[in-house]
Amino acid sequence: MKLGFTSTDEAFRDEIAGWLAEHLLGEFEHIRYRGGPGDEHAYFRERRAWEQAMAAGGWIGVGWPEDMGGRGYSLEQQVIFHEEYARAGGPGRVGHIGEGLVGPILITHGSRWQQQRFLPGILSGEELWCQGYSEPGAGSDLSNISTRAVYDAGKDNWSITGHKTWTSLAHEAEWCFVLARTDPASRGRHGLGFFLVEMQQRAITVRPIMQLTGTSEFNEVFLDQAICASEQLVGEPGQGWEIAMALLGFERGVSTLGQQMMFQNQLNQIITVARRNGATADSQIRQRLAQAHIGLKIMRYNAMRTLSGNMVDGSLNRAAMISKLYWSIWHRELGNLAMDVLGPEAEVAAAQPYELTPLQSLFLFTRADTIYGGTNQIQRNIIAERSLGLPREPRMTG
Amino acid sequence: MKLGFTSTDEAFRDEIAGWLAEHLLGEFEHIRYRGGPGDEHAYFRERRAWEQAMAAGGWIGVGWPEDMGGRGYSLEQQVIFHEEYARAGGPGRVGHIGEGLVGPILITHGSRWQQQRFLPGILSGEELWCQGYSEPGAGSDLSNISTRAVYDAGKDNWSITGHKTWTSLAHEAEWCFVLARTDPASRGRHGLGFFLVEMQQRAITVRPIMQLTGTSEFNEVFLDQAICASEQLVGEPGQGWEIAMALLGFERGVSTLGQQMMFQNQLNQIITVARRNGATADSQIRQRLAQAHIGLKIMRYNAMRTLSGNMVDGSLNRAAMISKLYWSIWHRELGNLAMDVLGPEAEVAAAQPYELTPLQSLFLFTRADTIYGGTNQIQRNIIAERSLGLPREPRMTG
Amino acid sequence: MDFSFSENQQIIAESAADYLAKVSGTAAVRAAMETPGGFDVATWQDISSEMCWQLTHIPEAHDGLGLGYVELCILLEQMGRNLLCAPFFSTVCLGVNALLLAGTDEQKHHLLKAVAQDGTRLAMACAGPGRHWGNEAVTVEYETTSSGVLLNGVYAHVIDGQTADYIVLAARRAGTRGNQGIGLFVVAADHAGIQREALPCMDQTRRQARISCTNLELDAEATMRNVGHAGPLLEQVLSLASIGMAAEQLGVAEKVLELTVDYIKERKQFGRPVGSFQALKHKAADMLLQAESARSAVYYAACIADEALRSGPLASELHESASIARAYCSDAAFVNAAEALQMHGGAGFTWDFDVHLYLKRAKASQHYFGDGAWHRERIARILLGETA
Amino acid sequence: MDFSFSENQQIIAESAADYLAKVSGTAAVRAAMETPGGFDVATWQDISSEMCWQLTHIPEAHDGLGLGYVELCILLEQMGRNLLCAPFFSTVCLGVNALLLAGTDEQKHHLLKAVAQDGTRLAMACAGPGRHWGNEAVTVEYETTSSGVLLNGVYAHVIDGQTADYIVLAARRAGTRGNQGIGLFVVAADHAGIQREALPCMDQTRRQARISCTNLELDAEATMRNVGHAGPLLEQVLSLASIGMAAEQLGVAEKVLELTVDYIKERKQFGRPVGSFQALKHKAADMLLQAESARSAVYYAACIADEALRSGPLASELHESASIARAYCSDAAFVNAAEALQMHGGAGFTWDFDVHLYLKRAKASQHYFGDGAWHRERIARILLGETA
Repeated sequence: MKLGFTSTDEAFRDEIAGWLAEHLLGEFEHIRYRGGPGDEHAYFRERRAWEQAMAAGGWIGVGWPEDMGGRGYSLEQQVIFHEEYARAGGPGRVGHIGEGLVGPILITHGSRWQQQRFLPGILSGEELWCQGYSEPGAGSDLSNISTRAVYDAGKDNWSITGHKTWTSLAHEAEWCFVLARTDPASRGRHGLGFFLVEMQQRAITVRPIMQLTGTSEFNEVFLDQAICASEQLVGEPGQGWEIAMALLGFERGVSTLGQQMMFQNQLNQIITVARRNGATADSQIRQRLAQAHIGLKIMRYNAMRTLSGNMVDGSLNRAAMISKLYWSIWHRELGNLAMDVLGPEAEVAAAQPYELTPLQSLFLFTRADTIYGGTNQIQRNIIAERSLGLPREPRMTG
Repeated sequence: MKLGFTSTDEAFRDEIAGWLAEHLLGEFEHIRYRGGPGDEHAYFRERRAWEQAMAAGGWIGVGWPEDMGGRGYSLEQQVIFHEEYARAGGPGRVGHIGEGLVGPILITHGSRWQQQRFLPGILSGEELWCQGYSEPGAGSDLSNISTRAVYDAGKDNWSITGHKTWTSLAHEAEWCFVLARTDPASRGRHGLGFFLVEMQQRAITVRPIMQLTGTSEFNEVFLDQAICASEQLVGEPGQGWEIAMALLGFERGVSTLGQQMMFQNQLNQIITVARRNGATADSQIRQRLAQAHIGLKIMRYNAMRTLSGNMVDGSLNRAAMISKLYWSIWHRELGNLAMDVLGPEAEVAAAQPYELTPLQSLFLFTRADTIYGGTNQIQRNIIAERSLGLPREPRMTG
Repeated sequence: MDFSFSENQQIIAESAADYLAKVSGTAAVRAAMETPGGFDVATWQDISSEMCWQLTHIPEAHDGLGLGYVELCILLEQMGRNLLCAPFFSTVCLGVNALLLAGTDEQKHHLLKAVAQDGTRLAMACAGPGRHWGNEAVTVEYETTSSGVLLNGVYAHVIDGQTADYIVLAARRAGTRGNQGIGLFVVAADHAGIQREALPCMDQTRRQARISCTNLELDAEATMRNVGHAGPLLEQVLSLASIGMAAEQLGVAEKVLELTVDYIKERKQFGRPVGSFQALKHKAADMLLQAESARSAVYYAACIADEALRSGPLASELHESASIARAYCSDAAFVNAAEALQMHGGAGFTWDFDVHLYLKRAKASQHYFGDGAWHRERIARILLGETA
Repeated sequence: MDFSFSENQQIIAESAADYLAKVSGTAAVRAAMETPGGFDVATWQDISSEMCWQLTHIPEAHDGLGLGYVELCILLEQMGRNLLCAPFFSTVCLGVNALLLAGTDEQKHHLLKAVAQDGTRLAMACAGPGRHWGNEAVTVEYETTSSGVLLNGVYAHVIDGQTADYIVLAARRAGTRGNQGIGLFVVAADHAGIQREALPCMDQTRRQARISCTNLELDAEATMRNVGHAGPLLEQVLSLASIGMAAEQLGVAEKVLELTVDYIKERKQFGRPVGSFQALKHKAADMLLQAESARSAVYYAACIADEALRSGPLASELHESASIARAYCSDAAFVNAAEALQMHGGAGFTWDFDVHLYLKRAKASQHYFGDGAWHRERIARILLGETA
């Protein structure tokens, strides 16, 4: 066990920090700290341009192996990269699904053709991705997927029909990875396929979901015989579940440290408010601010442990198993704390008709943190069963 | 809705308060505030004598109908009775199971013979009762009772064999009511009988359970062909469950107000400590003391609602449904608060080898409040299913 | 001692529920909350002229119905359940209570009649900018002049301040602090020297305004009782208002539980209603515990409020019972609404489901007239005998 | 940056677990805790002369093993898991740390050697009666005399004070307050002027004593560094001790989870293992979250402790990381032990099951060296830049 970074690492820190200082201004100045969760609808065009600026600087896929077009940076360097990016107020990445999920899964499970076709578009920031997992009838119970994929031997392609939901970026992304049932007779985790589907086709309709914030960054996606060429099926028919689970593993990778820097920025904002309005004199608020600080530090230590226990392959250790449950609860309480630090002021929005302040959005949006990507109830089931080996519930189906 | 009592009620208050002031001294002086939960092993002989002194004063069964030997007091008067008893530091009643549970159930479900045989012994304080519900394999799942009762037509009596546990007073009581299976083929709630069993027989062995406090007020009771005359079966064979449930209803009667006065005495002790050791300067402790006070007040209001909604018949309304869950959580936290108010002092026991202080016993003993009489998990199931009509869990058995 | 509703009280509750189901259903609330004023004028007219709810606890001597605070809380509970958008709370729990406790005979005669007959809307302004409420938070100052008094300063969060016809103003004699030097005044909202700015609110079902007084000149007519020593009166008004808001919060805590139970009975996952899973059942049970306990706290406090308004023997319990009700109900409403949203899964996160409206109301309510910690600290002072 | 155990550290953990399973199983613990001294002398002899655990982080220059605080915490975690009854914590986390930070070369040479070679037992006495710890809680006063110093006063809760051979005493120059005027002294426990009273404890696996000093005369030899200005040194020792206790608490938090998981896999109700019920599964998952997070907090703090002992670049994080670890682990150990007892049902309430032993240790540990709220308030001061 050792803390701190080598001088080489620190040199690298100066490099990325320097690059960001040079580039994150001018046309991009006003999108600093914007576009994070709860704000993903903001400044989309500028953030897409920024994604390409990042690509030009060679800052996309820094953790990917070099033979895949990445820069093969060490874990420490990736950590530093994400830390500095968040520290500089780097805007919410519109390419994060491609870089963080699709890229890694294609690198580990994709065909040579798929790698050559899709990785460059991600690295250049020119092709954005969204994910087609959840369905109205398959929220917590992902294995209940009812979207169907039918193979047409004549055309050698798949025809996909179904209804996906909670898809962010769907109205902007060029591509979507879709979990669909290749075997109509199958149930549960069997008979699923993992498809790479082009969004620009008549057979696909995107409908934004209006959220409690009054904004929309999630969408419903309706597929009505959407076409997917057979070489765009990752792995074999029936392997979909395995691939989907491997992909979820990547969500807990180094990017979590960047997320934590974003959390740190939010906590700092709240502390600034507390200093301004005298909440720092309230011993209850002091306890809660300290609690938030403690929670965030430990979140970071948990992540460091996870990463040190070579997580790069996406395998889960105990510290990783709890990460979603941990951060979602912490973040939700942070949103609540923000309101309570503001006190009566918390009510006052930014503008009519219903434009919320960043802290109000934080409060409302973090209510979803404990829901999407597997509700906390599901998280606890998984932890109890996988990490503690407790018996499964009696299942009615699946 | 109206608060407060009539002048008649207040006159009654003076009467009982006066009687207690006159009698709760001399040989009884040192048992004031003793013998409550966690302390039931203390001064047993004196408390039995006190029970009989109470009887002599006509203070047992005050709420029973007059034709059953009670005094038929109004609800208000019973409330006042229990309040004054606790306020005066009246010792833990050794006859409470007889007066609070057996009496009422015999009045509503007992035969004339059973009423004539058993009510006088309760009213005179000469016959004490204990309860034989729980079994090692039937804790939360009371319907899993495996104790068997076999009828002997020749002798016209029942022979009962089984293993009961968590039976307080078993080593002192003359009588025990036992839930046993009259139909060996039955399962779950069916085929049970409710028996009144004499404790003084060779076929019954009592073994004390040593608790985390180092004391024993609960016992295991082993019945090996214990004999029970057929007229001592309450109701019919197969009615046991119905009777047992009706009896549980009485637990939530007026006596809860007396319990709350005991809680008040405990909270007062803790506040006294806080004043002495300066914990009142700790804003966290202040919040928790206030929380405890608020919780106790609301517990009282809940009870007042329950009683006003004529609970005398033991039927359950919503405020009554939550009462066990509510008070057990409150009381457990009170024990925890007591330790935290004491701080480092909390560790220091009364004497070697392992004599605990009252507040230490409170802390440890209240850990059981959320377990016995149906764990809080069970309480929540019952509330969710009965009060909210949520669907039952899929059951494997029963 | 009887702690159950009388038959009359039952009827009031049921008829209020029926009426509000008609005028304050989801569609009506969502329409009203989008309007500039934040409420539907016709509905308010109907409530004030047909139902006459604002008269509930006003004595008959002042054209009121002469009922009690319990009856008032029964109505407020129903309004909370339905998120009624209307200036009822501000008019009755703040305005009317201020008049009853601190109004001169003249003011009572004149204004209570107006409230009774024309549905005149009242509001009360007390706290300046910052996180506090109560006497210590009064920052607007008054100075005595030859003709009366002159008020200067800002009120930060005035409920329904923008749409009120008359406003009760709390101010302090220049240079005083805490409970000292407090005076109450009542003035027409369109009086010169009063600037009102409507504030956009996260909870669209209840509006607030920022009110500035610049050399606001008031004469004896506007001056309420005990000027310069009205601190205790203000504190009583705020405790009465707190009890009223606790009743609304009770309504919220109960309604979100009902919404949730209905939802989880229907919604299926893993081949069974999600409401059959222990995790959700147990949360629902805890929500019921919160709601039932909130109910007990509210109606006990309501009985005490009656005692206070009629100087009964238990009047001295007003602040304690108000703080008990508020400390408990503020948390109960928020915790239940938050759990409800979680138990609705993704659906609760959408604009179309009502849960978020209740979550926002619950959060906003936590911060009016002192948050939970503030009320617990007040209880601690009472408990430890630290207050006079 | 590498935040995983090295192979050596893995081996230390495993061998410690094996060893303690032998010498500190349930039976051994229950036997030791009934003894007057509270520990088994032979076991202590074996630990100190055979295992030499007390030497873990003592530099080689002082006959120590020269390992780090991480290795020490690995041992402490295992001791917590096994509720080891032994004066290890007092000797190493208090005594040795005090010597390392505040001892004169003479004292280090003399006493560390004694600890190394004869298993000499150390303790530290600092806080007087009351609820506090740290400098502000030092009530014993010293006055300078011609021959040295004279100590008078009482130490309320001295861990293993009754059985220690040498005791480090914290005292303040008569008349000083807070961080001012603190001096540290080390003295043989049987010194005239020291009265020791063993206190019966709720947690029988860790003993404390009350120690009174009556005109206790000490010379220069007994006086430790920076006398009169040793406040910062004392605070550092207490932070190091806090980290050590956090490691024990981590062990408790993990062990009770294991006991519980084993129990609920076996115990059947309603015809299925109770561990298959969601309510219990979810509580177990929360317990794991607590234990894993406690682990992260402890070992990060342990790394910082090394920095502090070696004046590394991150040494200034000592107090913050110690308070983070303690604030989290104190609650984690108690909450997990409390949940464990609940999940054991009636069985957990019996003397025969071990859960209550862990519950008592967890509760006792919450109150040593500042409770959770105290550490959070310290964090708040650091966070808001209110401390120098």
